[in-house]
Amino acid sequence: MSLELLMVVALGGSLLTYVLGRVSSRLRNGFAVLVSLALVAMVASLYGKALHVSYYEDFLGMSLVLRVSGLSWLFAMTASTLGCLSVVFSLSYMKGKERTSFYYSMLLLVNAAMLGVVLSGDLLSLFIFWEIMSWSTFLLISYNGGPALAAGMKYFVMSFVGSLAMLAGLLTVYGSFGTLEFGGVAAGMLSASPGYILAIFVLFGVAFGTKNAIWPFHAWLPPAHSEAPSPFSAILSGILIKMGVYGFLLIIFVLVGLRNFMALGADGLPLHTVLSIVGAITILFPTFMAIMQNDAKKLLAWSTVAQAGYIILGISFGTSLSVAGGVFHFVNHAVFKALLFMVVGTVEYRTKGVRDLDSLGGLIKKMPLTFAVALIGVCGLIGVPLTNGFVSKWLIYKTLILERSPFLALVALFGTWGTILYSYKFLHNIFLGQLPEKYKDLERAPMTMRLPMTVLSIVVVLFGVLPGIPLSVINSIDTSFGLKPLNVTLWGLASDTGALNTINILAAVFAGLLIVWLVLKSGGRKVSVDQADNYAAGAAIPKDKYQYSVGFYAPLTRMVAPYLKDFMDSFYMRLAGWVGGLGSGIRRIYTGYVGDYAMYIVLFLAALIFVQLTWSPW
Amino acid sequence: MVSPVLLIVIPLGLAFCVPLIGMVSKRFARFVPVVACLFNLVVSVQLLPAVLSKPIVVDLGGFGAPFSINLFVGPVGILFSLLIALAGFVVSLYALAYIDKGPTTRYHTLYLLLLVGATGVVLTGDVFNLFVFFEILCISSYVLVAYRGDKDGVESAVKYLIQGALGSALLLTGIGLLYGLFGTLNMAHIAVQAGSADPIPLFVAMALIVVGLGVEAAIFPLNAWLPDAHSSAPSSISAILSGIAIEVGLYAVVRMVFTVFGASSMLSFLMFLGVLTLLVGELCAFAQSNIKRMLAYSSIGQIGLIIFAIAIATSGSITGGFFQLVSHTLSKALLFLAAGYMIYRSGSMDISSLEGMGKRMPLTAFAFAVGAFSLVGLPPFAGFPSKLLIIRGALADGGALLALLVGLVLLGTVIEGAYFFRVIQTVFFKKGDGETARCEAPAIALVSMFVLVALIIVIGVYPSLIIGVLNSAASELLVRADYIGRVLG
Amino acid sequence: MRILWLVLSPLIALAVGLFFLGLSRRVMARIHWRYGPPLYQPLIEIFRYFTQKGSSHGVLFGLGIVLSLAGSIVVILFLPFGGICSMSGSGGMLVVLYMMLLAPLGIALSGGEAANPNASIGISRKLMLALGYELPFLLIVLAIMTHYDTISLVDIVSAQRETASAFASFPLVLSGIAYLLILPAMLGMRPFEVVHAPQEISSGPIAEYSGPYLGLVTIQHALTTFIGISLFVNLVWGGAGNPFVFFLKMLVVLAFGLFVNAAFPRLRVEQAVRYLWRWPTLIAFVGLILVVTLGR
Amino acid sequence: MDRNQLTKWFKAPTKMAHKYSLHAVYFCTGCGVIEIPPTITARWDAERFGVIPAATPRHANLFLITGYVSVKTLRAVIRTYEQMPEPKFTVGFGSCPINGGMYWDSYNTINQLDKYIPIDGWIAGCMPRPEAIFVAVTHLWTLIDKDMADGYKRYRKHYAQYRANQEQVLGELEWPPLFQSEREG
Repeated sequence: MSLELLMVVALGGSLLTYVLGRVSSRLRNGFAVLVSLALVAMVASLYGKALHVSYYEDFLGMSLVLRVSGLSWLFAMTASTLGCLSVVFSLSYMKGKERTSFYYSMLLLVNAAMLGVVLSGDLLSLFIFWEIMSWSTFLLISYNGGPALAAGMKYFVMSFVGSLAMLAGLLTVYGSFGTLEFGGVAAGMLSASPGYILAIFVLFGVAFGTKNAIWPFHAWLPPAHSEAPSPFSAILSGILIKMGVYGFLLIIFVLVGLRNFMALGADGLPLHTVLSIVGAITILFPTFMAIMQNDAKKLLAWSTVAQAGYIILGISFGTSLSVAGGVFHFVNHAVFKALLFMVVGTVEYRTKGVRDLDSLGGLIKKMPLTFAVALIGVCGLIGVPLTNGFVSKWLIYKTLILERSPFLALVALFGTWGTILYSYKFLHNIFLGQLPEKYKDLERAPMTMRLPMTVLSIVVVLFGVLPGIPLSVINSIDTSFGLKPLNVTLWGLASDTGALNTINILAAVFAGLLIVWLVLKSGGRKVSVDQADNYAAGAAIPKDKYQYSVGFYAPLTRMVAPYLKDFMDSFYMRLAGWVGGLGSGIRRIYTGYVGDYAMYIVLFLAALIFVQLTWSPW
Repeated sequence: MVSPVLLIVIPLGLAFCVPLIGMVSKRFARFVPVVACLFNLVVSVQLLPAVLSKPIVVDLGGFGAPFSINLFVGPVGILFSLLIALAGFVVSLYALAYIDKGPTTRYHTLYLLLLVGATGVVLTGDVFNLFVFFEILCISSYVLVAYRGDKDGVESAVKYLIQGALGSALLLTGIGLLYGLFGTLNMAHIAVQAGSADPIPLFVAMALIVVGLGVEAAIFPLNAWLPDAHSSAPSSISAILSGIAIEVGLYAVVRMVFTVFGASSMLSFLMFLGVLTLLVGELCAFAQSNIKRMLAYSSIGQIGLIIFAIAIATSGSITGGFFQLVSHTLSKALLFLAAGYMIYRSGSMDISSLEGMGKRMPLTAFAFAVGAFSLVGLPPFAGFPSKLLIIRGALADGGALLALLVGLVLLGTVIEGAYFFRVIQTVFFKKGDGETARCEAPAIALVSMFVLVALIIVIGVYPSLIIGVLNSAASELLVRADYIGRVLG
Repeated sequence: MRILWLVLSPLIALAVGLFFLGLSRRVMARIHWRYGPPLYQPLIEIFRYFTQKGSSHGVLFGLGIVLSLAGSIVVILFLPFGGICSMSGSGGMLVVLYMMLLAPLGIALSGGEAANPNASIGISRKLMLALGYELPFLLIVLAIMTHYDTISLVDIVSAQRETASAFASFPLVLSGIAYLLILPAMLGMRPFEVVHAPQEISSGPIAEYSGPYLGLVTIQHALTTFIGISLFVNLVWGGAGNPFVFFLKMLVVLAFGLFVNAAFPRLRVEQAVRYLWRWPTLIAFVGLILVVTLGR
Repeated sequence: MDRNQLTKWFKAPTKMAHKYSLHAVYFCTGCGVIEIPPTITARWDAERFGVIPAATPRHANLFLITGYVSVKTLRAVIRTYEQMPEPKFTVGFGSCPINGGMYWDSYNTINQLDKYIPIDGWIAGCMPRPEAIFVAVTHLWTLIDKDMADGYKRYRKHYAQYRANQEQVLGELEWPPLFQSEREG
């Protein structure tokens, strides 16, 4: 399977989808699903291969290369799978919306660009695909209009700043080493000075950090994720922002090299420590922000930021355990967060666009399967044992404790408790509690929505019970980075200080469940009662007024909110305001009086001559 | 081989034929510019290989240089004449549909004259000849700006006229000074003697000429005419003004500074001026709510970028500058053309009135988006390789000052991205409550736009198509002795 | 032998937990100058609940309790009980921390399904309170894990038994004190009884439980009490060599909790969280810093 | 616990469990509220007998209606009663629930509570003293032993009649009938 063919299928599929959409929407839908499935199959067939193809010999003197390695395979697989599921999910979600051909074609383009990013073998093609990914993402975020416009704008500007920083970085690298291929750059970096490496790292770090929405660059993410169409939010949160993680892995382990990276600032404040502190802030602050949210998608968006913090925390330690944890958490987050966004999408689809946590409730009665997968997703997000999130978080915590960073471990563990708070709010306010009258006749989710969600929830449980499957892939990535391989078993990890064995947990939990279930079954008769048959001090409860969801964590909000200011966001907004103000200020130069204009010309000339006559600088 | 003189003579002749043909049939007269531009395009393409291997010098009147007026068709000249012919051709196609009211014959005459002037400026090797062609260019553009005859148009045309005239006066004074100093008007001949001249009068002459040309080249702070003129001209003329006229002015400045005066000490000043122009242009554009003014200010910014790139004066950066020039011409012409019909349909130049145009005129809106993407420098459009080259050229030096300037340039790019994407959002995604009926631009206008779209994408994906021309253009500018040697023999 | 303990330890925990429930009612009665119910009163009640007809609010209503109780049982398997630990070496303290989530989560899911606002209010308070005590608790646990350099609970206990219990060793004594300060919150006793608050929100999360469901919830309460106290004994009081000593230590801890319970009125949830994030957190924080700095 | 008790535990554990864990819902309509606190606190300490107040009817098996029952509170009384899990026992406390007492001719008090919900025992008096509650509890024990505290069974059996009586006073009820759609099992 050649990489060029893969990219041609990916990019051409996107284009052809649009063309077919002009012909027939049915044909287009089928084709889109087909293309995305084909991509999954093609990427899957690349497993374990190491290819290296130069597909464009001379782009302004630089050659563009595609390659596949263990790391890029994992990212490509995740991207193509999520892309495929998201396309399938869109089939019903986008039904009846306008400009669907555009939507599908952009969705596939984003997918293709992500594949391009992870399969790039040199920094320039990485950048090209990165930019294509950025603008196509922008178009999809803005797709809904209204508040999505501001969100899209914020995304674009921030991501553009990032990618321009990356451009500057990669051209500096080109200037010094004369090549942009990973191998060549890595070879050059071996002998580079620490200051140089730091500068390059910062330039690239801004790009990757912005995409990954780690703390000081997180401001674009919450509005963008909440305003994008839900199937795309799934991709956005699941895989697209993880391109930043890919970038960090790439620069730390492939380009700069772990030893160089760990040595940066080792005498003062080590860079990896800075990165882990940034990761910790990224966990803590957004977690509390998520607790405060009343919009389901915004809540998930903030949660995405917080989870990105775990991944960065894992990567920044650079041990085999922590990197495995970080990478595994990326995979897991992609799975369960995509699942949760799809859940919101389903709810939105059935309730005609309602995602306000204050006005939903009780949907478990109408959409039991959606609730079940949401529960599994939330369990994964929290990291309940036997779901995938547990294993990856366990790896990260264990690293933190073994590396004697109890304060970071504290943040990580405490963040998990925050996660419980907002996840429960998410579940409760949508699915539990009283079903409002207006949703009495809600239908359950359509087949094309249930299918991808079910697949994802199965993956959540599968990776939680048999973490050995993904961990063996991740272990090979670890070894390719030159890290010590982990002792992976199918059921977890065998190691000296505190091993992990999911089979024991599984058996124990199942036995416990079974016993309790039997006890419950044996104990007396039970009647099912209506939700209105509720103790309300003897009163028959009023319909629609007996749901406790508004201000679910009001006391905590009252306590924490005064200290919880997203000052980075307000800083960016103020900055944008300043630029606008500066623009209007400068515009006053053009007064509209032609006399002034003539004066400018003459004055400029006079100044030139005066300066030359006085100081003769030229 | 065809003579490069034809590039000027044929369109000039045709320009004066237009009124004659117009007497017979106005419909027929419309096609004259198309034919003329097509002719120029063909001739330029034919000349291209020969020019690349060896620049062509044509002495008029049979005397050798420096005594005759000569044309110097080097890589730079052929690049510009190709661009002018191409943009002229596309815009004249567009004008077939767009210019349907008013004194159309006069429009076409003036339009051709403008192109003749532009071609003349870029091909001539004589300073005074340059001035003459420059005046042809300027005067026809003054008139064309006022083509609509409305208050706005006339007012800005008059402003443009006053500033342009001032610039021309300065230019002429400068040329006079040069003649006084050297007793010759041949560029190469002046260049030979420039090194040994008295520095102060030489500088004054240079300052006069650069400022005079700088008015047309829209260098900050000499560019005050531009937003008015570009925004109140008919869109086809705006496209030509933005895509061709100011580039030609820029060419003249660059030619003077690099070849004639060899003033390498001025370059760092020009670099700063370029960045300043860029930032001012982008910031003003950011604060605009009128789409054509926004595009006009964006042209200022782009000119600043090109000046910055060329003033770095390394082969890579000049190549980048020329590349940017090409991509700017294509993209900005496309933007004005697309915006022209969107404005025509919505009846207002306000950005907010373009709501829902993505649905009403999908193809035009698509063309607009391609232009904007390219101008912002996103792959895979033509603006990307050019920006890449510029920044690569600037960073290759490795100086901290240049790195800082690159930072400012990138900042300008971010601002540019912000306002272009705001328009794209308005066009495609803002839910307008007005009309929703389809009202696509006429087929011929669409053809012209899509020629540009295709060029932008092809150049963006295969930059090597034009990189050869650009490289030799860069070396023409850098190697001054070569130019002198070619002309003086 | 291990299988036997696997079966036995939840039963022992249940017996001990129920005994503690009865005892605490009795002790509270005596503090109130009352005679009080018999010690086996909780047993009678649980039996009665199981004979009553429960009303279910949906599948999750039952499933949540089952999940919660199963979680508690699994945690008990992971906790050493005076030298007995059925499941050591399957992930250590981190798994315990995580499995302890299941109990409140299960109750929360099931209570949410009950669609009673009182239940929802109670759950929201429970989660906020948990966020409150979890911060000092994590500080304490991390201090202990860092000090003994292991994440295995069995190792922590044996390390304490080899040297001295955390209470008696210098930097960890601060963690011990902090743990003592948050213990009532973890056990859900007054002044941190805001979750159930029978007079205010009709016993909160469990407002809608009846019959067997209520029975399971009571068992769950017993097990939670057991877990909370035994975790304390294991983490900072050095566990014990045999179950009997362990039981005695637990009794002492319970008595402490009961006295606090009898002496204080109920705090509002903000007040509780504010308290928990102030003194216990500060002490635990200082403890952790000392452990980290002195440990090197 | 004497030997007699122990055999009873073996013979009828369910009954014994119900007897010794009477968790009570107090429905204090107006009077009677004063008598409850001494009953459950140090003075009389009802917890000795396993009688404690329950927070919600879902937890309870004893329903204590103290004082007069106005039409408005009747609605709540019925609602509460229906929400208690079976088996459940009711005790009317004071003379008003029995026959209206001093409010017998009031326009908005009901005279006979057992027309609307089944009552297993009465405590007469206006107001009875707390000791009377203990007397009632011991009587209830006897009734439970003899299977005579079967109010909940009567309610099920004659539900149509009870419902009719309720609707006669209260008009249309907001909640659906308790026993129509119920599946036994």
